[in-house]
Amino acid sequence: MPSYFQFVLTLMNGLTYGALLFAIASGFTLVFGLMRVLNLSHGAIYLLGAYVGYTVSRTVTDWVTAWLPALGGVGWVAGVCGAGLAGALIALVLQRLIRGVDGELPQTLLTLGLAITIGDLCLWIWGGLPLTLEPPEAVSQAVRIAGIPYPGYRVFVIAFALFIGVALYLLLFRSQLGRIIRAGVDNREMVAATGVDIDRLFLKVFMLGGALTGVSGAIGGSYLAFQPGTDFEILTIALFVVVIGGLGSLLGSAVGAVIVGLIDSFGRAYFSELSMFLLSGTVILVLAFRTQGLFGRSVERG
Amino acid sequence: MHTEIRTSLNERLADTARRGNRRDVTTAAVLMALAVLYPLLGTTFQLQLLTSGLITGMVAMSFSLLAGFGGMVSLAQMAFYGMAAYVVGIGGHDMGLPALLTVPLAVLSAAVLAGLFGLIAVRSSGIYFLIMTLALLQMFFGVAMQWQSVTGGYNGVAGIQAPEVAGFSLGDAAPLYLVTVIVAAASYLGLRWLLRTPFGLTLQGIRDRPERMRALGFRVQLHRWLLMVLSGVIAGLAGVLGVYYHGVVSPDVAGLTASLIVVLSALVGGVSSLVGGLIGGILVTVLISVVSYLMQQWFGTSHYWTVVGLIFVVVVKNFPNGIFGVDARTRRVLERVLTRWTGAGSGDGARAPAGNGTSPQTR
Amino acid sequence: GMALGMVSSPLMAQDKEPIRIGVMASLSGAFAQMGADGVDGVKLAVEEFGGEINGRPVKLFIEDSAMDPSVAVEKTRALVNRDGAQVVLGPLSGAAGLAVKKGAGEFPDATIIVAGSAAEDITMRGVAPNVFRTSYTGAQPTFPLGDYAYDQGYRKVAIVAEDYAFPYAQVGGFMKTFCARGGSVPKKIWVPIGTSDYSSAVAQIPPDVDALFVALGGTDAVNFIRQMDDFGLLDQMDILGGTVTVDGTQLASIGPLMEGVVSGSIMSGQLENDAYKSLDRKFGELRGRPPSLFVENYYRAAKWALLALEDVDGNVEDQEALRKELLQTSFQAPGSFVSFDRYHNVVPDVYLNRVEKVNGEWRNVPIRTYSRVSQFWTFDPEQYQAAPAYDRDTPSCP
Amino acid sequence: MSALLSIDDLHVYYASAHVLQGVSFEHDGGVLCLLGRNGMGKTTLARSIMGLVPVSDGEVRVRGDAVTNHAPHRVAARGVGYVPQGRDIYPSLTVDEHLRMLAGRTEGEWTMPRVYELFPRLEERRTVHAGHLSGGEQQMLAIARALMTNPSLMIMDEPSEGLAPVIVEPLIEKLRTLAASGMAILLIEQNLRMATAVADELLIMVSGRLEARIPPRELEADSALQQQLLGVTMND
Amino acid sequence: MDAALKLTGVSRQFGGITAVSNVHLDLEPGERCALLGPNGAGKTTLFNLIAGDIPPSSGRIELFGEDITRHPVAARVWRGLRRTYQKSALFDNLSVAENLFLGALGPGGRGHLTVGRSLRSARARWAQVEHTADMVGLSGHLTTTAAALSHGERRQLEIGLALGEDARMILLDEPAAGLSPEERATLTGLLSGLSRDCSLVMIEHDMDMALALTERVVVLSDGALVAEGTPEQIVDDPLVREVYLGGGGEAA
Ligand SMILES: Nc1ncnc2c1ncn2[C@@H]1O[C@H](COP(=O)(O)OP(=O)(O)OP(=O)(O)O)[C@@H](O)[C@H]1O
Ligand SMILES: Nc1ncnc2c1ncn2[C@@H]1O[C@H](COP(=O)(O)OP(=O)(O)OP(=O)(O)O)[C@@H](O)[C@H]1O
Ligand SMILES: [Mg+2]
Ligand SMILES: [Mg+2]
Repeated sequence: MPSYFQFVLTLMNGLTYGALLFAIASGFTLVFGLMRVLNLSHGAIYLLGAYVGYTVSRTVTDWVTAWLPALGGVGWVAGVCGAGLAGALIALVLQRLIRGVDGELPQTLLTLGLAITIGDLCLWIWGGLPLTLEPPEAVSQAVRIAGIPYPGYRVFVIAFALFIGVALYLLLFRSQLGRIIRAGVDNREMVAATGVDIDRLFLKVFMLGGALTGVSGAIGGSYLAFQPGTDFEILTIALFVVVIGGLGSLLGSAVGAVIVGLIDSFGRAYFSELSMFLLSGTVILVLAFRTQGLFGRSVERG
Repeated sequence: MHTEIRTSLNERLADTARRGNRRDVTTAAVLMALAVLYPLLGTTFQLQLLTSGLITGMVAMSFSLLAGFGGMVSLAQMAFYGMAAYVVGIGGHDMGLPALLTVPLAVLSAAVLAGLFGLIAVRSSGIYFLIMTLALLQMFFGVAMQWQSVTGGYNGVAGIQAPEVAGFSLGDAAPLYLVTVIVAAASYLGLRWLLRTPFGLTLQGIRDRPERMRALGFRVQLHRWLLMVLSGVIAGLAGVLGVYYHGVVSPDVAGLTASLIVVLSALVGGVSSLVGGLIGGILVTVLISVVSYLMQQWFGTSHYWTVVGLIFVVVVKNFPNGIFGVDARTRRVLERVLTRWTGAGSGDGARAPAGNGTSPQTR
Repeated sequence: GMALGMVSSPLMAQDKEPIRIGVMASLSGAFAQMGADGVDGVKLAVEEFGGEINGRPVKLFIEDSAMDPSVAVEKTRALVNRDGAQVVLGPLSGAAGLAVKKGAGEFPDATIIVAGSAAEDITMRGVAPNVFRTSYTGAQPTFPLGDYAYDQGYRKVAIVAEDYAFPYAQVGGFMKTFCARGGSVPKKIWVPIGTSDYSSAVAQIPPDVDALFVALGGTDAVNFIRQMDDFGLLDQMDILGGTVTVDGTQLASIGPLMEGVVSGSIMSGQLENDAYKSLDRKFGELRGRPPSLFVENYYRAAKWALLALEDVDGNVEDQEALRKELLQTSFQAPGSFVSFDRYHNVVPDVYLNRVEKVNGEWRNVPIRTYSRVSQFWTFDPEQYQAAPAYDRDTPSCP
Repeated sequence: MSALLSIDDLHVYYASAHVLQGVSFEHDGGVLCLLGRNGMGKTTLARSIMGLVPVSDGEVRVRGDAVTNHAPHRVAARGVGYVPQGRDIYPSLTVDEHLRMLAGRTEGEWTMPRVYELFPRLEERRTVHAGHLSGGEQQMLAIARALMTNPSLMIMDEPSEGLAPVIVEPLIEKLRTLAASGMAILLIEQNLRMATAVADELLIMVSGRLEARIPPRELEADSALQQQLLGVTMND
Repeated sequence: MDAALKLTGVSRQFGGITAVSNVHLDLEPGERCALLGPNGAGKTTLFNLIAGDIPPSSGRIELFGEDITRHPVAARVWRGLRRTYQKSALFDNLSVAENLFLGALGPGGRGHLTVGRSLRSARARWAQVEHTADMVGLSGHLTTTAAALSHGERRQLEIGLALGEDARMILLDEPAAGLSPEERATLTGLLSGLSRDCSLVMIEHDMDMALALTERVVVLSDGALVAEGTPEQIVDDPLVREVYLGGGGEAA
């Protein structure tokens, strides 16, 4: 019985962790797809989102509960929105910085400089204590899965990730806007030459990616504590997810996220001595056999 | 019609070789003079800071070698550094072997590790290669951390004694500084020579268009692999110096900050230039040291990373290709001037003419 | 340019020449808060002495050791060679402390007072003349906890701890005493440092153990405890904590969940002595929360150094005398009355603290005090040092 | 009434290379064909009209409004269509998506069915990623894409490159009808047969300057002129 | 004597479509052959199969009597096979001279490492570079970075990359595309002057040039070989007129 319990729990944990990773990675993929730049400040935006979400949700909760205690959950929602806003703003700053700087490496270095600064500023502003947001009761009720009680918030995270996935899929692959975005990724100049203000559009999508990352920070920060250093952990794992799945592929990110989530979860549960190697080992193994990740493919003829 | 240019090609080769040689000799002489004179001028701490910067610079140079000339942005360089450092630590400190044995062994091990990593990694390219090396670095970190009986785990190997060279202990600041300058200069000149042979051009071709190189009959994978081993040797040399400098090696060598500093150094110097890596290493090391000191002294705060990060942003905005990286426009102007003067183009083999870092498309 | 220009060469001792004290703590990354607390502690101690000893101003130089032994060595050099520090307080992490101790021969003219690093070998298996430790070894505060656990009637205890040297020692200290009395540890769950999702660890805890010994720090402890609660297991299990598991820093964020957790430390959240009350008040004024272990550790180290300096009339240049004086100094630190053993390690009281709510604040309240606990507990020092060092599998009593 | 396109003393540099050295001409309907050897600056002219390379001096006007150095989308919004040299299709979009993306954005005769009618080969390959198309198919797609914007001025940079004769012929027909129905076409061509077949007038560019503006018949008739302007004679 | 190139039942599918289907071809050493066909007929794909960029789904490819169906790209180059690409694939960051140098260095090296080869031994190749640049009309651009070339100049360099002393079989994919009439004339001169030790297969939509340079024409349509013969025979072939030359009438 305990082994059944452990297995189901581990499986569920893998899936919920994978769900959060997907939310994080999809923002990364979106931004990478647009700018062709490794956004190394991705983790920092996540962390900033978490911190801003924390402060906003605290403030609003205090304020709201003074008037209408029943609406305590509003604070958390406000926090998540604040996190999204913060993420979008940073994306805006980043885009302004990158503009006019040519080349992948210099642009990457810019994002790295920004990441370092944001991370340290967070430490400056919020101190080094580990923090978490308080999600509202409504989404925290334990639910029973396969007869096992399971934290409701984690189920909520799965729902959130599914929503993000579907929404992004519809946006990118089933809408006029999506076709233009993908065309712009392939060749910005030509899209502009057919009459589309691609720079404005890209800025918006870029900010959307930032917002998504910020929101992920608040959502993730509601059950995984965050502190200085979380930024680069998240960045590393997002990179792994995205690369396992194949860059620029939404489906790839989803599969990569679930794989990483499951490996992490089962690795820790069943091979704890090796858990340090499992993730990097998976990345190496996948890339050794599929140099473009699982779903990465080239649509350009050699 | 274009006879002047045509006849100049052969001359140009002879000429760049001559000029190059002269420049090499000058560079070497200046470095040597600096090396010999500096202990008379500098304080112990300055020497130590410069040593540390040069060691970082060597790793950065090995990074630039791969990134600038091979288009392979590798985060694994600190693993090669660490490998050599651990071999010196374990062999010299734990097992008591003489430095004469451990040092070559250490560099060899770094090369072997680079070769092993290379076997797996050279097949991928671009960001996949980058992430692959990140994963390999983490593997190295994991082994250093987990294989406690050999590596000492989290604590690593501490108290490593530096050997004596010609009666001077490398544990002292000045002798170690001198040796570091010599090793760094020798590595630089060696690489510079190597990259001016057709090998250098071959690498750049592979960087820009591996498919086409294959279609021209080159062994692309072999060249990439060899470059990786070479970079491993350089990083390994740095590792030997580093472990004597610090007296300790721990899994942190493969940690985030160490790699971050290497990458920053290389990019600040400019990945398309080898000497950029060396200078970048010194600049970044000194910068971090100075900023953290000043932030404490002036503002009483330890948040120097905020400022360091901002400085990088500003530097990149103004020198996108690093301080020593010549960007495409400057290069074209240079070329024109060169053409006018000598009827020749840029023959500086030690500078990868990558307009945009390693990006193969320029438009 | 600037870096090189601002280095001042060490001058001969003159009147009013400042006493230069270097402080090393991790001020960036995941352990930044602990380091910042430590720096606060040092500043409070210096303030207490009016910022001077025998008319010589005390000048502080603060550096970030970044939890990295190589960096710690470099920063010690910066403090000694650049700033002319004659006393260096720190570093914080085990590996860093070990590296500095083993390389301490390089600094004959400075005294290094380790204020946080818990690696045993800093004061065991070889003593460096210029290295002292005022904090504790990893096992020192958990020897009594094993004793206590057995008294509580626990016979089977499972362990969740981070996979590196400090937790090995904490678990080792606990098991040495617990197993010696007949207890058993059927399962040790080692998790990589910085784990965010503990659900898998939670899933592995054997249901039939009497208690769980948790040796995690910082975010790790917070994540673990929260997730235990998420899975409804927190109420079903007694929890024992390591020294940094239930520090004030954690209590600030998850106090209610920690209620009733008993941990072993050289500090407590509520002590009756005046030194503690004074530190509590001053630090409270500064930061609005009770002093953490790290505040106390660094405060204690600084105060120890300053007391000794006072006794040698501020003549910091005579390092021989300073070190001799240091070794003989004993005083009432906020944690407890402290003195050095002949291995240069502190002999403090160890408290077993339980998390309780005091005046609306979650605090560690001492429930038992073991006075004057040596780094060797009650074992013979020679035998203790000859035994294998703690690791994942040592000791073992399944 | 100002001309549809008028270029006045245009100068363009790449770094310090002076590539366009004072180009001036007007174009107000029909097919104007730009000829010149490789590297003379034809593409640079087209790109500078589109706002894709910065102009250092001079002016580009579309229907009298200056668009010099305007963003490409603003130039395109004035009814300028562009078939770039080297195709520049979007590899990761399917053929269908290329066209659908522009469908309905502009009013005019060109709709997806019309385009497919002109290039039946594209319809056969509508679900294929454009990156997998053959060179000629990509060229058709580039032309089709420009047509889908329903331009009143069409700039075509070597549209016949890589197209089989069996495709070129109907294309010539189509361009003629388009021009007749009012679309102005600026055609850059290396295929002399095509150039002389469709053009109302020829512009000859040599080293960044316009050397001549003549009707095709005049050039065809004068082999000395051919030799002088093009470096070859057409009918040997 | 062995055929220079022998294709036996070569096919290649992409997903559902057959780009090349069951092609048989025999080419004598020194022969000049034009490969014609409408857009999307599979000409470039056939080149890719011969050069080894993609493996055939079925069939067998022999080069100078040796089965090279499974050989890697580079190994074919060492046996004297050269090709150009329809879409120029140049080393954008290198100068024209450096591009050509690599074009001369690679095949000559038989794929060995280029590490040991000093500048001195490379001298001869630089001379060769000058010669090649001259032939393709780029001698005025030796020091220009490839990225700064015009489209047509890139096409010229593309051809330059495939020329070499030891080439025994050159595959040219639309060499005249993008070239101005004058450059076309130069190219025609260059190709007709190539040594007869070297075979030539040329995809070309410029009929004047293709027919003037070759003695044999092969026509591909929908992946299959539909006609073969001398230029005169092909021009008059009604099927070829229908699928390729267009109903219009005169071909040349
Ligand atoms: N990788 C691929 N995936 C899918 N289809 C492909 C691929 N490569 C080629 N094709 C298809 O195979 C067919 C033949 O292409 P190929 O490039 O060989 O034509 P071609 O004869 O060279 O035409 P052109 O004269 O236009 O260059 C085309 O319809 C093309 O779309
Ligand atoms: N990006 C660039 N940077 C620098 N110089 C360039 C660039 N693009 C083109 N040039 C140079 O500008 C000149 C004109 O190029 P352009 O592409 O306009 O020629 P073109 O007439 O279109 O030639 P083609 O018929 O070959 O397409 C050429 O000499 C070319 O070398
Ligand atoms: Mg052109
Ligand atoms: Mg083709």
